[in-house]
This record gives sequence, C-alpha cells and structure tokens, in this order.
Amino acid sequence: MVMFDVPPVLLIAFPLFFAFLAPLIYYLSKKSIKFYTLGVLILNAILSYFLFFRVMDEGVVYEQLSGFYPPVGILLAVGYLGSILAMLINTLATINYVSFFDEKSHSLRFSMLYMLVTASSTGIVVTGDLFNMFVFFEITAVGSYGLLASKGTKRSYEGAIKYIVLGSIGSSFILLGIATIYGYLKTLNFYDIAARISTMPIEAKLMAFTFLVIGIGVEAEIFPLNGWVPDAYQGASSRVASFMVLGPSKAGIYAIARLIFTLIPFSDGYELALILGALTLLIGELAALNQKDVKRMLAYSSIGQMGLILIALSLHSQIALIAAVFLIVNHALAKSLLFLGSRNYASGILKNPVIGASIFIGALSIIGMPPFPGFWGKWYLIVDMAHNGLWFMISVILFAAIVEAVYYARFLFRGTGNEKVTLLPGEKIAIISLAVLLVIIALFPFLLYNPASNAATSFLGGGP
Amino acid sequence: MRQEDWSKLARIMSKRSLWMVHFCTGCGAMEMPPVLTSRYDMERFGMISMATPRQADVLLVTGYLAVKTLKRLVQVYEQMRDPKYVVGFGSCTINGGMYWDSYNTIKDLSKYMPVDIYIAGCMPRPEAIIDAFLKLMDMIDKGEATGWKKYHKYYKQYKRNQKMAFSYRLDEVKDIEEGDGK
Amino acid sequence: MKAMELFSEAKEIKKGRIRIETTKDKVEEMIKKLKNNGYEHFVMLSCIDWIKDGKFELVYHMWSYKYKEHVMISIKINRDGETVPTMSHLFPQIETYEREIHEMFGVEFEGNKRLVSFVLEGWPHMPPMRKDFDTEKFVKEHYYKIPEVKEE
Amino acid sequence: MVMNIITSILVMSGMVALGFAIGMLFNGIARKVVARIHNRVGPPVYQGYIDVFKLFSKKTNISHGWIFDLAALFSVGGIALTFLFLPVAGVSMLSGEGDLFLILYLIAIPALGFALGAGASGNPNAAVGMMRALMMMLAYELPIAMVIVAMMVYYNTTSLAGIVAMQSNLKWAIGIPPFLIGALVADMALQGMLMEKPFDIPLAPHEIATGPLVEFGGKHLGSIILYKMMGTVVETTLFVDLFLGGGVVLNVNQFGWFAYLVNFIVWFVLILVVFLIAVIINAVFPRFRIEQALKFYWKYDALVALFILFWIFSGVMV
Amino acid sequence: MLVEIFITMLILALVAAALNKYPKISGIVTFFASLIPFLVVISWSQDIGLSFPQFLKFFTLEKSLNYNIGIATFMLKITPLGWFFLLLLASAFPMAILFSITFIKKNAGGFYAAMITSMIGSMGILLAQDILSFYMFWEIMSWSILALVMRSHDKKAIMSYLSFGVLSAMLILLGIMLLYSETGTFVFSEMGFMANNTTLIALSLLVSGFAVKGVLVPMHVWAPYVYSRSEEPFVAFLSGGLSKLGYFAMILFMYSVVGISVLNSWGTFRDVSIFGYTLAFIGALTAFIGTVLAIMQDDLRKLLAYSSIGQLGYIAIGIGIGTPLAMTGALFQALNHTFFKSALFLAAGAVYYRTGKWKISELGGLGYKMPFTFLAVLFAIFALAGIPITSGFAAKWLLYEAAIQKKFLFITPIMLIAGVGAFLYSYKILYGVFLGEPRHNVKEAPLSQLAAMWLLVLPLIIFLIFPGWFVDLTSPILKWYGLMPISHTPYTITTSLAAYNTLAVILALIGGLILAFALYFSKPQKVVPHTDNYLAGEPPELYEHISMHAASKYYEPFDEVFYPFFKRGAEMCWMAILKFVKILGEGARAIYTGIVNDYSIYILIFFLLLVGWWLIW
Repeated sequence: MVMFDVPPVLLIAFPLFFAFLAPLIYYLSKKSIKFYTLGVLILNAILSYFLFFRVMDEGVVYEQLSGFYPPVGILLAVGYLGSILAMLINTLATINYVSFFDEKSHSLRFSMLYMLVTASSTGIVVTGDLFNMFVFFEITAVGSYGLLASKGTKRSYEGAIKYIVLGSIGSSFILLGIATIYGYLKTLNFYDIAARISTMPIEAKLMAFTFLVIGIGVEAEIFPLNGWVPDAYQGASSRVASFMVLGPSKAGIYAIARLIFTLIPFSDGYELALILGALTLLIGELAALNQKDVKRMLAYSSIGQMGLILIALSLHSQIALIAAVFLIVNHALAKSLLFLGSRNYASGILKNPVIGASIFIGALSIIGMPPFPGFWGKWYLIVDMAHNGLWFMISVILFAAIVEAVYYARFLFRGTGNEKVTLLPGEKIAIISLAVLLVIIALFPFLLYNPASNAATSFLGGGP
Repeated sequence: MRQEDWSKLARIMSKRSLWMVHFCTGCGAMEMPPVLTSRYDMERFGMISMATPRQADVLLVTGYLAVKTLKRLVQVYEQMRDPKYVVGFGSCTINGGMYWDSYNTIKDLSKYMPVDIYIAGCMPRPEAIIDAFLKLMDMIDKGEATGWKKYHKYYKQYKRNQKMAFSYRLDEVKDIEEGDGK
Repeated sequence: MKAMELFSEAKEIKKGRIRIETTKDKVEEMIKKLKNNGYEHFVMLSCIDWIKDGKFELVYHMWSYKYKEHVMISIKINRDGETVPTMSHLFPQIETYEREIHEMFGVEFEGNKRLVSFVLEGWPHMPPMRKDFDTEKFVKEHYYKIPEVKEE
Repeated sequence: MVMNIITSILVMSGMVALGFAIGMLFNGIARKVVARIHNRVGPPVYQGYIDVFKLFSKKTNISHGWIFDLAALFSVGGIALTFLFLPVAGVSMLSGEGDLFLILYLIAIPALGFALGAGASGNPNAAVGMMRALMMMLAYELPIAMVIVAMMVYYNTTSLAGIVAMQSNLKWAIGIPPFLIGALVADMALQGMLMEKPFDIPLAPHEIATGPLVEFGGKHLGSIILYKMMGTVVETTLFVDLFLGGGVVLNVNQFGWFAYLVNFIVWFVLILVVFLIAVIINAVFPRFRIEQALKFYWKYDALVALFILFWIFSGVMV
Repeated sequence: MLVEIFITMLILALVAAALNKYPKISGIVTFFASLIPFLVVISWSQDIGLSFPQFLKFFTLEKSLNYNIGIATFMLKITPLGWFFLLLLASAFPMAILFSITFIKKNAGGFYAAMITSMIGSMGILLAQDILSFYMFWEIMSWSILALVMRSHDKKAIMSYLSFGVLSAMLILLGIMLLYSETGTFVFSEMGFMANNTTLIALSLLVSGFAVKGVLVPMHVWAPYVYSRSEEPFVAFLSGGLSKLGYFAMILFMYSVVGISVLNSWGTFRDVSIFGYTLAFIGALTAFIGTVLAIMQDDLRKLLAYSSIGQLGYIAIGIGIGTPLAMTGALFQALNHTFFKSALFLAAGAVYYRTGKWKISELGGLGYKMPFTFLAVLFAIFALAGIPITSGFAAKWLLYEAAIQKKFLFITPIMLIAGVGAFLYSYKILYGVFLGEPRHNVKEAPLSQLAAMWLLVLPLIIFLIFPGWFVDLTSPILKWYGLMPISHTPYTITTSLAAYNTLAVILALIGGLILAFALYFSKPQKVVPHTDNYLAGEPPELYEHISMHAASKYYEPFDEVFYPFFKRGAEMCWMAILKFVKILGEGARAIYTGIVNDYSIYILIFFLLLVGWWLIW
C-alpha cells in the first residue's frame, strides 16, 4: 500500500513553503488563489495518508532535522495517534476549505493563514520536541487570531482579541514550563525528558506540570482556561469555527495527551485530568442547554466534548484510550459538520433532506447514538469506567448525554419554518462529505479501531 | 280466530297498563298531581306517568293550545307508538273556553287530532278525571277507542287542518302530501 | 328624586313614579344617563296604540334599586311606518321587547337584527294588537271555518 | 350424553324463564310496597307482567337503525347469559364454567348493548343518562370490588359456586365480622346497581326524561324492562350468593328433591328481602347528584371496604 | 441467511425511500418488505417447539448467528420469548403498512424507510443475545421512531419523545454497564449473578429505562404527545407493536438474564419477589392513572394514548407477579393489546381520513356511515374493555386469577376499577364518534384501511373461542423459564381457583341471543331518522344551528371530581426537574461573562488552586 516513505517533515514544510509562495500566485492571478490553496491542501492530505500507512507499517517514524542528533537536534516523532490526527486534520481542513470556495473576495491573507494553521497544527501532532511544539503552538495561535477575525465584524474582532489575550497568557505559561524543565534537565526532547523526569525534584516537576497544563489547557479548551472559546466561536464565521474545531483544538488535546502520558506521568496528574474533564464536560453541556445563539451553543458543546475526551485520556487504560481516539475523531468530524450546518434551519431540513439527514447524523454522533463513532467512543469509555467502578463519572457522562440530546433537538428544530436558507454549494459539499465519513466509520468501525488500538498501546508504553 | 283472541288479550292487558304523557299547557296540569298521589292514587289502575311519548300510551292535553303549542303537540302525538289515545281536558280543548275569541288559540282540538275522550269542566276535578280514565279503559276493552286508527285513515284531512291553523290562512292550503302518519 | 334632578322635563305622577315625555332622538341619551346614575334595571318596553291620534306611544320603564324609583320615558311616534332606533345595545333584554312589539304592533326598530317572529310563527295578517285589528272577526273567519274531519 | 345435554338445556331454559318471571313479579312487589309506604293502594303485584305484555303488543315499533336494535338483543340475551353463570339456590347451571370475575364482566354485556342502543338513538338525553349510568357503575364498583376481592382471598377461590359451597351448613359469610360490614358496604353498592334512590340519577325521569330510555318504546322498551327486571334478580342473587350462602340451607345429597324445594324457597325469600331493603330505601330518599354519588361511594363506602381489606390482610399475613 | 434478510429489508427500505414521489408504489414495496418478518417468524415456529403447518414454512433459517463486524461480535439467536414478541410485531407491522398505502401521501418514502428501519431494530432486539447488540438495535429502533415522530412537526411531541428516549437509553446503558461490571461478560447466557445490591440497582435502572418504551407511570409523559400528534399507522405500530419491546426487555432481563432466584433473594412477599411486587404495583397504578386520564380526554388520539398507557399497565402487573398464570396473562394481554390497539388507532386514522377531525366532540354518527369501521372498532373495544365477546377477557381474567392466587388484596381492586374505567372511555369513543347525531356525510373507509383493521380484529375473535391455542403458543416460553404451563384444553383454562370455559360462554350467549331474537322479531318495526327524536316537543328542524350531540365535555362531573387530584401529575414533576437543570445551565452560562479580565482571573485562580493543591499534597 505504501508507495513511498513520506518524511514527516514534508507535511509541515510543504504547506508552509507554499503558504509563503502564495503572494506570488496572488500577484499572478487573483482568482486562482483558492484553487492553489485547495491543491496544496489536497496534496498535503495525500501526504498525510502516506504517512499514516507508513506509520501503520513501520511503527513510530522518527526523523531528525537540521543534522543534529537528539537530544540536541530537533526530532520529529510520528506515532500512531499523531499519524491519525495528522491525517484527520489535513483531510478535514481540505474538506472544510471547500466550504470557503464560494466566497467572492478570496483574500490572500486568509489562504495563507489557513495553510499556516493547517501546517502548524500538523506540526504539533508530529513533533517530538517540546520547544518545537511551543513554536507550532505560537504559529497556530497567531494564525487562528487572524482567521477568527477574518469575518470582519465587531464581534469577530472582540473574540479574536480575547483569544489573543488568553493565548498570550497560555503561551507564557508554556514558556515558563519549558524553562523549568530545561533548567533542570537541559533538554527539550520528549524522550529525553521522559527518561529523566524522575531525577527532577518533585516541586520542580509539579511546577512544570502546572505551567504546561495551564498553557496547553488554553488551547485545548479546558475549564477554567477556556473563556475565549464561546466568544471567539460566536464571533467567527461558522466555517472558521468549524476549522478551529477540527484543527487547533485537536492539536491542543494531543498536546495534553503527550503531557500527561509521556512528559510528566504521575497519578495526581491523571486525577487532576479526570476532575478537570468532568468539570469541563458538565459546565460545557449545562451552559449549552439554555444558549439561544447557535454558534455559542455549539462552542459550549465543544467544551463539553473536550471534557469527555480529557476524561477518556485520564483513565490511562487501553480501552479508554481507544475511546479517546474515537471521541477525538467523532468530535472533529461531527462538530465541524454541525458548525458548517449551523446556519441551516428546520425548514431547510425539509427543503433539502440530504443536508437535513447529514446534520441529523452529525447530531446523533455527537450525542453518542449507535452506530456512529460517537457511540463507540462513549461505549468504550463507559465500559472502561464500569471496569474501574467509576459509577459517579458514568452518571455524569450519561446525564451530560441527556442534556446534549435536549439542546441538540432544539438545535435541529429551531426556527419558525420561514427562514431563508443560505447554505452555499461549497458548504453543502463539505457537510455531505463529513456525513459520509461519519457513516463510513459507523459501518466499518474497525478502520479506526485498529489504529486506535495501536495508538493506545504505544501511548501506554510512553511512546508518541 | 286466534289473531282476534290475541288482540282481545292485548286490549285487556293494555287497558290495565295505561302509561300517560302529560302535555301540560294550561291549568289542567295542576289537577294531575292529586290524581297521581296518595289521595286519589291512579297507580292502582296501573296508570303511571311517563317522561316521553315514545313510552306512553295516553296523551293528556291539559288545557288551551296556542297555535305554536299545537305544532309541538302534533309532533309529540306522532312520536307515540300505536295504539295511542288522546284525552282532552277542560273546555279549552273543546271549544276554546275562555279563550273563545283569542286570535292565537285553537278552538276545537278534534279538528287537528282525534280525541278519544273529553273531560268537561274548567278545570275538571280529580274525580272527573278518574271517571274519564275508567271510561277510556272501558272503551279500550270494547275496542271503541280507535282515535289512532282514525288519524291514520283521515291523515290528509288532519294534516290539512293543522296546516291551516299553522299558517293562519285557509286559502293557501291546497294539497297535502301522501302518507298515513304511521 | 334623582330623576327629577337629572331631567328638567320629568314629572312626578305619584310617589316613586316619574314620567318623562320626550322625543325619540333623545331617548338613547336619557337611558344612558339613567343607567349611569343608578337606574340599573331596565324593566320593560311597552307600547300603546292611540288610534285616534294616529300615534303609538312607546314607554321605556326603568327602575333604581338605590332610589326605589320607577322612571317611565315615553315617546310618541306616528302609527304609519315611523321607525324607532333600537336601544338593545344599552340593555340586551330590550331586543326581546322590541321583537315582541314589532310582532304585535308592527313597529320597526332600526338596528335590531332579530325582529323575527316571536309567539306567532308565520303570522301573515295585520299585527293583532293594533286597535284596528278585529279579533272576533278573525276568529270567526279563521278558526271556525277550519272544517271538521269528515268521516267517510 | 345427548340426554344430558337436552336435560341441562331444559333446566337452563326453565331457570331463565323462572328468573324472568321472578323479575316481573319483583317489579310489581316493588311498586306495591312503595305505594303502601306512600299510603296509597298501589297496583296489583302482577302489574309487571301486564306492562311487559302490553309493551310487546304495541302495534308500531320505532327503531333508529340496526345499532339501536342491538340494544334490545344484547340486553335480554346478555342478562339471560349472566343469570346462567350464577349459582341459584345451590343449583349451579354454568357457574362451574366461569367465576366471579366472569360474572362481573358478563353483567357488562347487556349494559353495553343497552348503551349502544341509547347512543344510537341520537337523543342527547340518552347520552347524558348513559354518562351518568357509566359513572355510577364506576362509583359502586370500587367498594364492591374491594369486598369481593377480600372474600375471594378469604375463601381462596374466585368461583362463586366455590364461595357458595364454602358457606354450606349455614356458615354464611355474613356471620364473619368483616363480612358483616362487607355486606353493608355491598348493600349500599347494590342500591346503585339496582339504580334505586338515592342513586337513580342515571334515569331521573323528571330531569332528563328517563335518560337512556328516552327513545325506547314498544318492544324495545319491553326488552329493556325485561333486562332491568331480570337484572334485579341477578344482582340480588349475586348478593345472596356472596353473603347469605346462596340460600342453601339443606344438603341436596342428603334430602333430595325436598332440599331443592326448600333451598329455592329460602333463596326466593332472601332475594326478596334484599330487594325490599333496596325498595324501602328507594321509597324514602331523594336522589344524589352524580358527583355526590361518586364521592359517597369512593369516600365513605370505599373507606369502610378498605378497612375490611386491612382486616383480611392482617389475617392472611398471619 | 439471517444477515441476508436484514440486508434485504434494508435495501427495500432504501427502495421505498427512493420511490418518494410515488407513495402508493412505495407503500406496496414496503408491504412486501413487511411480510418478510412474518415469514421469518413462521419459519422459526418449529425451532422453538411449535407445530405450525408445514406449508407455511417458506425457508429454513439458522437458529443463531454470530456476526463479526471487526471490533465486536453480534450474537443473535431465536428464543421462545423473542419468537413470541416477534410474532406480535410481525403481525401488526404489515397491517400498519397496508393501512398507510392509502393513508400516507406526503413524503411517503421517508415514512416507509423509517418504518422498516424500526422493524429491523426490533428484530435485532428480539434476537439479541449480548448487551452490545441489544443496545445497538435498541437505539436504532429508538431513533427511527424519532425520525417518524419528527414528521409530526410538533415541537412538544418531538422534544418529549427525544428527552425520554435519551433518558431511557442512558438508564439502560448504565444498567447494562453495571451488569457487565458485575459479571465481566457481554453475553447474556454467560452471566452468572450474585444477589447483591449492584445487580438490584442495575435491574432497577434497566426496568425504569424499559418503562419509557412500555409507558409506565411516571415515564409515560411523552406518550400522549407522541401518540396524539404523529401519523396513525405509525402510532398504531408504536403503541401496538413497539411498546411491547419494553415489556419483552423487562422479561428478558428479569427472568432470563438475572433470574428468578436472584430476584427472590432480595426478599419476597407471598412468594413473589419484592422487586416483582413493586413492578406489579406500578403497573396497577399505571392502569388506574391511564384510565382516569383517558376518561378526561376529548382528543380521540389522546384518549387512545392514555388508554394505551392504562392497558399496558396490566402487562407490567403480570410480569411483576411472574407466576405461570401471571406470565401467560401478561403475554396474552400483550397479544390482545397489539391487535386491538393497532386496530383502534387505525380506525381513528380512518375516521380522520374521511372526516378530517380528531376531536370527539366534533365527530358523531359515523356508525351508520362507516359500518364496517364501526364494527371493527366495536370488537376492538370489546377486547379493550375485556367484554367476554373477544379474547380481551381471557387475558384480564388470567391476571386477576394470578393476583388472587397470590392474595394481592390491594392490587386486584385497582385492576378491577381500572377495568370498569375502561368501559367509560370505550363508551366515549363509541358514542362520540360512531353513535348519536350524524354530522358528516362520508363514505366508508378505503379497502386497504378496512382490510388492515379487520385482519387485526380477527385474531381477537379466534383467541376468544380458543384461548387454549394461545396457551399452547406461550408454553415454550414458560418451559424455557422452567415454569409449568397452565392446564388447558382448546377452550377451557383451569386454575387452582376457578375455571373459564369459553365454549360455555359462547353457547350461553348464543342461547340468550336466540331468546332475545324470538322476542325481538315478534313485531315488525319501522326505522326513523335521527332527527325524529323526543326533545320535549321541540321540532329539531327549527334548531339546525344547535347540535344535539352531547359528546363535548362528556364526563364533566367525573372531570370535576378527579381533576384536582390529577392537576399536578408526573408531567409537572418532570418539568420541575427540567427547570432545575435549566437553572444549573444558567449558572454554568454565567461563568462565561464575556469579559476577558474575568477569564484571566480564572486562569490565575486556577494556577493558585493547583499550586495550593500541590502544597497541601
């Protein structure tokens, strides 16, 4: 199946390079910029497939950059989860870009930022170096500020500025964490840190953990660090919000996973993650219950889903990690679908049953109804919790699911029936493709199960 | 022969079981309660008052009849099952009584429906009423109370007269549709 | 004595009974005024046929429980075809009185939508309460002329 | 085999005929008794027979369509059917083939047929009367159901014939303290079952023109009246079977035909007494409105019945 | 073969959906698809130990199937219990489809596809042998019902169904997870139970989850809305067929998975487990409350919905008591309810199809206009009210006997009074819709609708005469549970307390009717129109504008007495819970103030908290 061994760096370098080449294309032909961007994204997605299959074949792929050997040099380490996420982010970014296709004034800046954020999000999930990860975080954040503000309304600027403020605080915390670790261990390589973390004094370890959790938590939308989420998503256009859900936030949750599994694994960390996850879940879902504005509601729902994923991660067992992978994939697919469809009203569902059914499938999957991937995620999660006897947490999750069902029903049936539906053809294509992906995973869950199982094994062994 | 015996038996039975429906229009209604209750006790003859014409055998017209009331009375009469008997109370049903010159009160009930027995008086006393009923029973027994047969036989004439009364005009009533009022 | 204070043309004919003679265009105003001043009960509307004068007299009777007074507002109209405005919007029961007077005297009430037959269903002749209607003659020509049922 | 079937059919037809005869007689007795209480002479006791004969001899019969006719069929057929399932004076005709629950539901067949006819007549009075009749049924059914269930649990059988058999040798249920109270409760319910005052609001002749009966006349009314008359026999027999040992005083195996005779006489006297109690109450009471009747049965009667249930409950637990 | 059957039905569902523009053709396709489950049931009859005629067996099917989808294995197997309930569903389903061929006109494709999907889900549930496939098929069934409920476009119906559907799903999920953690296996047959509190909690959760589908109080709140706003063929199948799945699952988990010995180990009351007794009591309460509320309704569908609630309560009583007698009674009641309630809802649909009205107070006199519909309704109502002219009585009788056998002094009177209450609302339907003054000049219902109704009524009459056949039908189930089938012949059932001989009842009824006929035909009669009524002498032709139909507010005194007690019902409790959750939600929303300073402070506080935690630790 593998045609050629894709070096992981290509996945980052390729879009970055073409992103900086974009002004030239724009100078030549203003209209072709979107085709250009789409082409780059498609190519990158294809590359990510090759990488995925390579990882599936060979196991973890390492690549050293710039000629230095680790721990001094920069190392890229693509694990199973990394390759899944790289593939997911690139594919969905491509699909999502289709939804922007009908915009009349297709600005250069937007295309560049889009490619930039895609590349840096991919970078986060394939990197093996803490500082490298920080750099990619910064790029992602900067790109996201631009994307969130791209709608150009007062609200979008407001949301973006909030993100900038919180994102800066988060970045500085990450930097503090990195500094702490570097100060003691004189290394930033994940493996190196993981190998020698026990030599660190406990206070320093805790300090580093705290700084990093807070820093990454801002990106990963963890309560109470996620204040920017509702405002930013509400202000941004639905398509940008959809992109934010599938790209940066997934990279953030990956970073959290790396932090608590590889970097500083200790039992209180898991416990903290569990508590934070439960809080995030409950607060996100409850806040969404009464929310009238659709995008804000979906943003809250996103927060809730992140909490669920965090709970799954915090259980640090094989099945729970499989569940986490399912939940991540489900959230990326279904939530970006729902964001794209957030402008569609109940009357639109009647006029276009295909779109209606797609949105319905997305909502079902998020609520966790069989046979969609969301179901498998929740199922494995609950099975694992049942193993461990975490009945209270199961009740919390199920309660959250009921609340979710109620507000998604409101989401599906909102509107008086007289609204004009203004979904663009591109958006429709994107929605339908996402729904098709959901159905494919629903019909053939083992497609995702086997990689997820590998990823879980790898993660539990301390790998990427 | 058997048929005749049968109807003879039926007459004997039905004379002992006369169920009445009151059409309480005038002051005659006041004379009925004593007849029914302890003092005169009509039930000893098997007579009780019924609530609807469907169940009843005897129609009591207890006083004067305005034209508007006559319409209702005819309907009630036609809803009763055969054999059915009509008893007219007091002079109002005979010749209009004290309403002899009223523009809106009919003067002679027998022009509009067959009356089996009239009770004279204004109003008749309970004794007179009981006497009349005993007479009626005798008539039934002998097969003389044939008002209901007469109504079917001369249905056209009765209907014509009723129409004349209802429309307050004699000249406009010409033909009556077929039927025998069964 | 309230009505005496309200209307200058009011006359007390005996104790607690007041008569006001007026014209038909003022009636509505007067009833309204009385209604607002404690005369909450509209007792009835009656009609008298003054055949020699060629007039109908319509009398609106009102009663006050507070003052224990009976007020009669009397108007006169021509017998031949003069119409009177309806008062049924002031007291709903007036509708029925007007219906009756329409049937019995043939007075037309403008604005009363329910002037259908009341006691006499389908009466084709002159209204029977008019003094020029000869009851005895009608009875003789109508009821006594209805034939007996002939037994053949 | 064939002879057996023919014999039993003959016995059953005879019993049904007897039931109708007693029902008509009861009608006359009731009217006579009420008249005597009113200080009147009253009709002769055979007045019931005259009335039924007269109704069936009417010359014209007016129907409101085939659903209306169902009433006449189902009411007479259904009540005869119900009678067959009762043990009468210890003679169990079909009562071995069904039980008390069946009887409670069989009584509903004529009532439902009657209701169909009343509804089909299209008269609003009939509908109102039927509504009241059904609500009355709901009202009295609660206390009587509680008492019956208590008896079933006590005697550990649901068969009426079984309950009667348990009370043989004059061990009548009324002699057992909870069921003495139960008999009073059931007698109140019987008052409603028989539609006697103070629970005769479903008919209420002066108010809704005899309610469901308003459009019935001639043979239709005759059928309904037969059903009502037989109904009094069925319902009083049910009461007697439950509380008074079905009127069985002598053992049939021991005394032969003489026992049958005595039992029948005792049964007749007992149902007459039960019926006369109802009639006498009827003669001196005004009537309840329907919601008053409902409240009476569900508040007071049912409360007493509940007390009996608890009584039995404590006994069963021991 | 079994997989192919599922796939065939799925393909036919897609075909039906594709034929959206041709509702009749789509309906006919679906009708053929709907016959497949019935053929499947018949072909399995010998496998579970029944002797059905050989010629009815069209194909041979494997008894069990393990189907691997890569990450999990679905274990399906036919059991006597599953077979019986599949028989019910498979008989009601084609009738609902047959009815909808003429009834459904708008967006028919989606309707039929969702109906077939719900049937597929039901088949899966009835065959499931492990937790995963059970739950998956349960959800497929639930969500295809939601798709059908959504067609009503009624917000209240959709929201209430959805909330309760998800609540039920979550309760079930929690319950089966508890079972799984207790036993460590997904497969029903491998579960061995300890009688401990976890199992009790799990079972309670499961039963309350199934109670949503089985509409037991207080989980019944959704049913009146959904039943009264959706399309009739679907409601007929939902009430008649799919609600039985809740009771199937109750029996499955109580008696197959957990087992009677474990139930009994939690304490017994007169040899009935306390768990079962509680269920029986809730069932009796449901029967009573459903009946009282049904009497108060004016909307025909709402009345039927509440009556459905009331009648389903009886099944819970039988399941709770759990003796052979009670189980037979419960299954019999399930069968009866399937047929009569489907028929009634279909008849309501036929009435609506012809008149366009739902309110009982606006209908009337249809008995002479639609005589065959009326007769079907009459039989269905006999079954509903338990009049011994249909099989409805036998079921109730068995349940009464079972309750008396166990000396249940308080449940039995409630059951009896609910039975009498059924007469009241039955008569409301009969009078309000079919009797009384005619108001609509309409034709008889179309042939497909009539055929559907009558085919549903037919079994009720057959099982009236031969209740023994029914007992034969259930004896494999009882044997499977190790219970003795009750003693019977084709037309008699005998218990330790009494006997019930249908032949005697029928013959006596015929005898009584002959007597009545003899009296009745003694005299000729003439038929008069409905306008010829005694109305105190007032000619009705004068009062054309006044309706003589007394069906509006029919049981007004009853409402006056009972309304104060039922004013604050289960619905208000649920609304209060919802309100509480909404207040929580408001609180959660208040955290996100929209002010960036606050958010920064949150981060700071969080940082301090963490540091504090580490310090204390």
